[in-house]
Amino acid sequence: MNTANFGLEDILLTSPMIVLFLFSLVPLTIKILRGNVEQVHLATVIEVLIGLLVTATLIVVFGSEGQGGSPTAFGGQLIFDGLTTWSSLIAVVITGASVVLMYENPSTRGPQFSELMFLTMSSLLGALILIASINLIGVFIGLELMSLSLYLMIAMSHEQKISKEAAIKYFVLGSMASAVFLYGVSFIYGTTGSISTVDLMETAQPLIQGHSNLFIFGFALVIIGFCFKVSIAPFHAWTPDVYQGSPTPVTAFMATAVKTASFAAFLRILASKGIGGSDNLLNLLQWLAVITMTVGNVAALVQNNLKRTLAYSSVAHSGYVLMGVIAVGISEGSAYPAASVIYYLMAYSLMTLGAFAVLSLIERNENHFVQTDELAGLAKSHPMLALCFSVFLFSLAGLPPVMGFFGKLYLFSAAINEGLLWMALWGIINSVLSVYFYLRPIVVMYMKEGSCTSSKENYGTTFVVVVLAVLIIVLGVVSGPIFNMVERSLG
Amino acid sequence: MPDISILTTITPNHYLVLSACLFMIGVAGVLLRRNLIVLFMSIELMLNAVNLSFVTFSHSFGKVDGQVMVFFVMTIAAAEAAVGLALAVSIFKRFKEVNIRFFEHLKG
Amino acid sequence: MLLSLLIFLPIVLALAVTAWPQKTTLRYLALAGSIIEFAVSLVVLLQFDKTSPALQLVEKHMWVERFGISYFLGIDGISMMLVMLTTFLTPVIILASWKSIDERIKGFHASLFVLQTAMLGSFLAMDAILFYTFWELSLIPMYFMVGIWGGARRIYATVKFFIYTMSGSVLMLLAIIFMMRLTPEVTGGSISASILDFYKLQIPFIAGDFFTPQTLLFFAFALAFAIKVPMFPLHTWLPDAHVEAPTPGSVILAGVMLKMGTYGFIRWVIPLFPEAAEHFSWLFIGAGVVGIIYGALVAMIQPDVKKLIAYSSVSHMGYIIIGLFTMNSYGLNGGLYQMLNHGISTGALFLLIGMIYERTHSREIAKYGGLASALPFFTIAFIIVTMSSIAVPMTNGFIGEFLILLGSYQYSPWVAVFSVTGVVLGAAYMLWMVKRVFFGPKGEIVLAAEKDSHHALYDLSPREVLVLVPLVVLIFWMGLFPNQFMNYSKTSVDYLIQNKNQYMLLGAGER
Amino acid sequence: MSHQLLVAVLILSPLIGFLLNGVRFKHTNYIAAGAIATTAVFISFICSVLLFLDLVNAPENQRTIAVGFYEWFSVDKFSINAGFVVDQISSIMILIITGVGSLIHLFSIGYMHHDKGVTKYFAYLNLFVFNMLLLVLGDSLLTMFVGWEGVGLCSYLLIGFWFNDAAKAAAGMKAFITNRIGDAAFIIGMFILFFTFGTLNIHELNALAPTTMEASWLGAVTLGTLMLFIGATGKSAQIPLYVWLPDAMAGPTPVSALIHAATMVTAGVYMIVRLNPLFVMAPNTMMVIAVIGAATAVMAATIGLTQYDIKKVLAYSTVSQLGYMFLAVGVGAFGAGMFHLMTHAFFKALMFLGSGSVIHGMHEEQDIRKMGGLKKYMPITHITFVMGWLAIIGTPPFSGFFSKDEILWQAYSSPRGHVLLWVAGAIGAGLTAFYMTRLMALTFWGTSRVDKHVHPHESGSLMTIPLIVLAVLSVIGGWIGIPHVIGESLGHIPNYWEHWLSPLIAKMPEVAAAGEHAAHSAVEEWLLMGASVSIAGISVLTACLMYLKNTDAPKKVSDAFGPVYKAVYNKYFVDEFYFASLINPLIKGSRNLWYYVDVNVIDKATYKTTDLVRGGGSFVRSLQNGNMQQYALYVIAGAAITLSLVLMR
Repeated sequence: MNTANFGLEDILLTSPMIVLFLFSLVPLTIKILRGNVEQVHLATVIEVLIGLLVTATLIVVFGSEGQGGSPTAFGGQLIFDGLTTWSSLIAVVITGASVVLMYENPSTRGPQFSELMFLTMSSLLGALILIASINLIGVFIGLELMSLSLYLMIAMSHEQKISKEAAIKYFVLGSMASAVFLYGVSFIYGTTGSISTVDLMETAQPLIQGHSNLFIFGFALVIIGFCFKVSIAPFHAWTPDVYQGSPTPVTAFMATAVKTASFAAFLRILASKGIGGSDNLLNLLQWLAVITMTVGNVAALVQNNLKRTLAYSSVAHSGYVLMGVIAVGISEGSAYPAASVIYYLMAYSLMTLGAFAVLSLIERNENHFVQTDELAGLAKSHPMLALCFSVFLFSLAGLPPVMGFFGKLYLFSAAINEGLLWMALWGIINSVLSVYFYLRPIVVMYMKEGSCTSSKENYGTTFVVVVLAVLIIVLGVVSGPIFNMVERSLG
Repeated sequence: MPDISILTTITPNHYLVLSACLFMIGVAGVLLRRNLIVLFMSIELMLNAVNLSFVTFSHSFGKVDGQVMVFFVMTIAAAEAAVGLALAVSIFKRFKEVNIRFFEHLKG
Repeated sequence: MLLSLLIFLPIVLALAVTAWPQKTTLRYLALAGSIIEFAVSLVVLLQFDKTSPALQLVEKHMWVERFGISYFLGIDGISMMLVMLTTFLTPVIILASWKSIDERIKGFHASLFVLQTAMLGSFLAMDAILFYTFWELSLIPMYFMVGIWGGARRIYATVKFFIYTMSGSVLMLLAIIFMMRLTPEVTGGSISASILDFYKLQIPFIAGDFFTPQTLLFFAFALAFAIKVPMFPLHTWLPDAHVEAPTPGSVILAGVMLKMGTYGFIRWVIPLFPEAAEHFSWLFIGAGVVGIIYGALVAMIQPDVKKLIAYSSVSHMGYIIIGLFTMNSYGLNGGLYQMLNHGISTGALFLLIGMIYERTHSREIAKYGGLASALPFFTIAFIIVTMSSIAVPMTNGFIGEFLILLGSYQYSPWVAVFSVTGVVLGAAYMLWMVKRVFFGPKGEIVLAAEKDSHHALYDLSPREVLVLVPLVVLIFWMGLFPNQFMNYSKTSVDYLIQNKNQYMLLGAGER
Repeated sequence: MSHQLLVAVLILSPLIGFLLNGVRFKHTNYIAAGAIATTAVFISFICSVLLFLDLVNAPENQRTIAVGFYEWFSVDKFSINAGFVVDQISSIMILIITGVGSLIHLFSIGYMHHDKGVTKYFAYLNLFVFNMLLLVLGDSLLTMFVGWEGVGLCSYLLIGFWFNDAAKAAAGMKAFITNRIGDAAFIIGMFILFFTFGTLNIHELNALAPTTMEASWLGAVTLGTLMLFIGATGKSAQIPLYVWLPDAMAGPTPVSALIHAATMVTAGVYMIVRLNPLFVMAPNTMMVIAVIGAATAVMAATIGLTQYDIKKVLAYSTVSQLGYMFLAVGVGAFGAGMFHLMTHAFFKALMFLGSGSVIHGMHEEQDIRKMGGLKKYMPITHITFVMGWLAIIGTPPFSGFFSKDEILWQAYSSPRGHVLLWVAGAIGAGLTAFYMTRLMALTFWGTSRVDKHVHPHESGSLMTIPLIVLAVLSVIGGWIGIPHVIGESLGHIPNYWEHWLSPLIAKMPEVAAAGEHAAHSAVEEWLLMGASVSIAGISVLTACLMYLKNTDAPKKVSDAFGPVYKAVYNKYFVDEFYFASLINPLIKGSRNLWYYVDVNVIDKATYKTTDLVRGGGSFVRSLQNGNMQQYALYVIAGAAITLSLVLMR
């Protein structure tokens, strides 16, 4: 918090956010100028996509190459390092795909589409701020911007009953978690006199080693706040309900872009030097990760609602990612485990989004909740769709040679590298558990007779599904260069 | 004679304890009350507890940045309240009900 | 490039059959393709130098540089014959499925070809991750094959198959990752997943302490392979999978997929953890012996022909396990040979059962009887294959079983004494089944077929003869001139045994 | 012709016959099938004769023709050639196999002409000859084992030839599986020898045989030979594995003649004779062999007394005679064993074919209670059968006399012999004479009990010619091995047989030590000879009295011995015992095994694990009850636990 002395460089660095903000106003503005009359949805979507494209381009152009330190903007409020670049990129790309889903899903298209688009983009903006912030209050602002937009996005569903319930649950619990988080921040401030994570890195070590209870208390609360956001058990209870109640494209967005952003910020906090000194904290996190994987997988095992299954699967994957995050923490922020976390997030986002996209295609109307058994016959009526869905599911289950496998490979190998063999073992056992429920939709699709169909006109979503499937295979097979790029930019 | 300075002199610790109490009251409210509006109020209470704590620390450090944070928090709390109330209104309009026990359809 | 061609030609074929517009000619395309694939493998066979134990036709390209994962293929005596077996069985299977698979034929052939790629890949991959990739990839098409074209309880069977196999292999993945982490010690700093670097590791073995790296890694690998083999008591997925699988699925499962497990033992477990393998050989040999006897006894009382054969597989695979873990020249050579034998004879048995199932839609032994008078040619084929399966001399089965028993005698006479009971029990369950199915008065099914002209029992069609003749020829060829086949593997196996404790597979032209 | 070619033709000729008939197995032209098959075996016979003559003409110490074709398989130190050896012992065997085989093939043409599967039948028969030749010619135990199993297979196929009859198919299966038990032991025996001597080549093994006797029961040679002998008990139907042979009579009668009398069942004896230098050094094994042989001889003979099926009587007779052969080799009289093998091949093949002729003439009737007085319908069959009868009961100078007497004498006089063995042998001889006479009396002599609808007739010349040839052989076959005592008294007739075999027969160390002439005198030999002949004579007379004159007597005797008779009649309930003690428990046990291990333990463990996981899932679901305050409670409780754990040092 030195003198507010910023110039063009700051503007350039933050240009993705600024541009995104400006673009987010476009659909709303047009709607207002048209006298509160919705314009053609396609036009809105195209505007949004252009905005996202520009944002993505700017992220790439002004993003960090990783060499020679990471630039910060606005007096050290926002940092633009490899982590920011990659996580932002994933979030933006995922949002683009989610927007296409929203355009075609029955529960999201309709008279309030422009508003939805605005909210989506603000949420993304929040995510970008969350990712880039190295100031806890910045993190909080990003988090809230992201979450508040989401609450509304959920509540705006055309499905009237359970989406409202989901929104209210998410809102109450989310706000409470924000308060907890903030309470933690206040204690960190109280013990270190600063809320910058850069300062935190410097000051944390002596405090933790000196067993400063207040600091640890605050720090733990901050971590709990994050755990809530990324749905780590036992703070995950909202996840299945909210994911199920939200319109599928919004769920997809929530489960991928939002989670990626939250994890990126989580990573930044935990990567602080000196966390490694706190055995208690890291041990506890390990347990949380293991519990999360297990809870997510066993609960998914007994689900029949496809969306809920995927929600629990998302919980389980949080556990895997947390394992990587812990590895980052132990290694005190070295690039390799961080890169494996990023790669895993990338893989996870693509395959989860893909799965939700398929789900979105199958939903007939906003009140239709797809049960796994309903998929019967999909392989006959839509072989390509079934094949792509299988790719997503196999990838989620971690079968080679697709992204999910390499993600797990890198993640586990990072964990083993940091001596977390037992966690890797748990992860492995869990991935066997998960195979069972990931296989179930495939069983139903291919091996049971039925008449499942999808609406044919959803070209955009279909396109997204196919592209994602191809990406998952290609980025899996050529995962080496990708991983190298990520690691280089982080190191 | 017992030392009653603890009762007579108000130190930052007192504020912190008060803040913790407020926070816990907020938590208790969230956990126990059924009315949505009361729930919102409890959350606001928690945020205000945070604010109190920020101010206390800020004061004891003799810096203003903590107090600046309070402004941020207040702003966001306001936004949150707005969103929350909007949700509550829309729900009430549809269901004529703000008891949260009404919302238990999503489970399992 | 030859090995890459060998591996990826089936994938190309899979895409080709998927894209092929005409359903009627699709089978011809698939058949032609698989025969070309077989020809390619023959070229590999011709180029293979059987006098050298070195890795041949090596291809190595970096794949994931950061982790030292490479696209590393090579072939040596241990894998040569298994590759041939795979490419040989595929056209046979395509021909055999000509009539029996009549829905989703595109998907079927595509799965078959993907499966072929995966199996060949597992035999040829010399990089741990690449191997694991192919290994797991092989599950997927098999999963579909059983699940889509299988019998009544196919879903239960296929899920059981998948979960069982997967649970074993994930531990192997963990072990692979762990070993990769150790490789910088031997490569001079960079991490590597190449099997050659794994061989160099020579993780020290500490007897008596279970929780030591070699022992744990050994069990992690061994469990994966033992489930795949399957070794008693991890075998229960096999009967279910076999019974529910369609004929081609059973053939490929028994013929090649089970061999992936035993191959894994030879390629990975024994050379990587020689001391642990030796130290715990009693465990595996014991399981093998129990497997032989248990499999045979349980096979004897099965009411379903296919299940009987499936349990006989458990018994036969017990022999192979024993052969491998005697870790002497006889046992290993015999085990390797028995892999081929089992692939051919059990494969042929499943084909035959599939043929009879096509005619009668029943596999219940009690309903048969007197089939020999209705289907003489079929009976002859069946009896020939039975003889191979129960290891009558001059058929292939004898050579393998004899060598394994010889090796087991060298390991310990008692092992030989116990496992030789399998020779008797094997004859008992097979001949009893043959008696009940083919001999005796005409059973329910034959009588029904005689009354109903629509479901008349007809003897082998020319196509079926074409399916069976190569197998029968091989049965005798391999039984009468085993040296012609064994010479391909002998050098490599002997080299492995002699250098067991510091095994270094030399890569000819290694880059 | 080079020996290699000759041996190749010898072996391959039946194989080619098999293939020629095999590919056209559905044809019913019995002439063509029979011609192909018989020619094939006859070509082999000619080759055998040529080889034999070559051997005879060769100098005495070079009477071995070894030919190798290719290396069959080799691993490490283990290497087996497809190599064959024709020497003094195997040349005799190939002559018997191809010679008697040709005759039986010829007979079969007539016997099987009405059968639809005649081509298949001849194919199997040729295949059998091929395998039998492999067995006797193989130069190593493993090549011998190939034939050994091969003949078992053919036996299986031929016993179950009429497979539509479940009992016949079962008999084939029983034969194969029982044989397999022996084969398993044979394999172990091979291993023991291989790891002791490093080779399985018979000549090398014999050369490597230890020079001192092995006293221990657990010595390698003793164990190895014992295991091989167990193999032999399977193939040669000795206690305890003899049970398959009587059932094997389910096959066509010529098959019984060829396989179950003349050739295959003697393979065990042949094997022991081949390896005699090894067996000699294992006195314990020898003792076991002799005892088992004697016991089998007596026991089978007692069962033979009571049977009514003409083939069953002959079958038990075969078991009994095989017992004699084992008795012979057990006491070290390898030459005598081989001699009896040959003469038995002649007269037992003759009797089986004769019984075949009877069965044929009686339209598939096998029960001798429904025969009687057949001699007037079937004169040639009768005459030839009488020759066989005389031979088997040991009437001088029929062939059986010489061989059996040699065995009895050796059982008594050999250093490994014992007077009890002689007694057993003599009892067996008496029983043999009795039941064979009974068979003759009930079948050919006495009054006819033939069913009115059956019109017995003499068989055609295709069947009678082999009978006549075999009858002649049964008469004169013994003259090449006349014992010294008789030979001396008849004017220095040498014992050609002993002389021929002697280079390959190892001397027992005791004999070698005691010098050429043992302590036994010629008087003793004459006495014993007289004793055995008189025992046989008395038995014949008794039998004649009982079955021709006083036809009530058999009934009275059997009533008098009630339970004993019943036990004997039911073959001592051995089959029942095997079923009750072994086979049924095995099947039942397997069922339980499957049920308890696979279904109830392994699978159940899997299910329980899944249930556990599912239970966990249901538990998690029950926590997820939809009440957001509860969720908030989880968060707070989680936070509380987290904080307390983190803050705890």
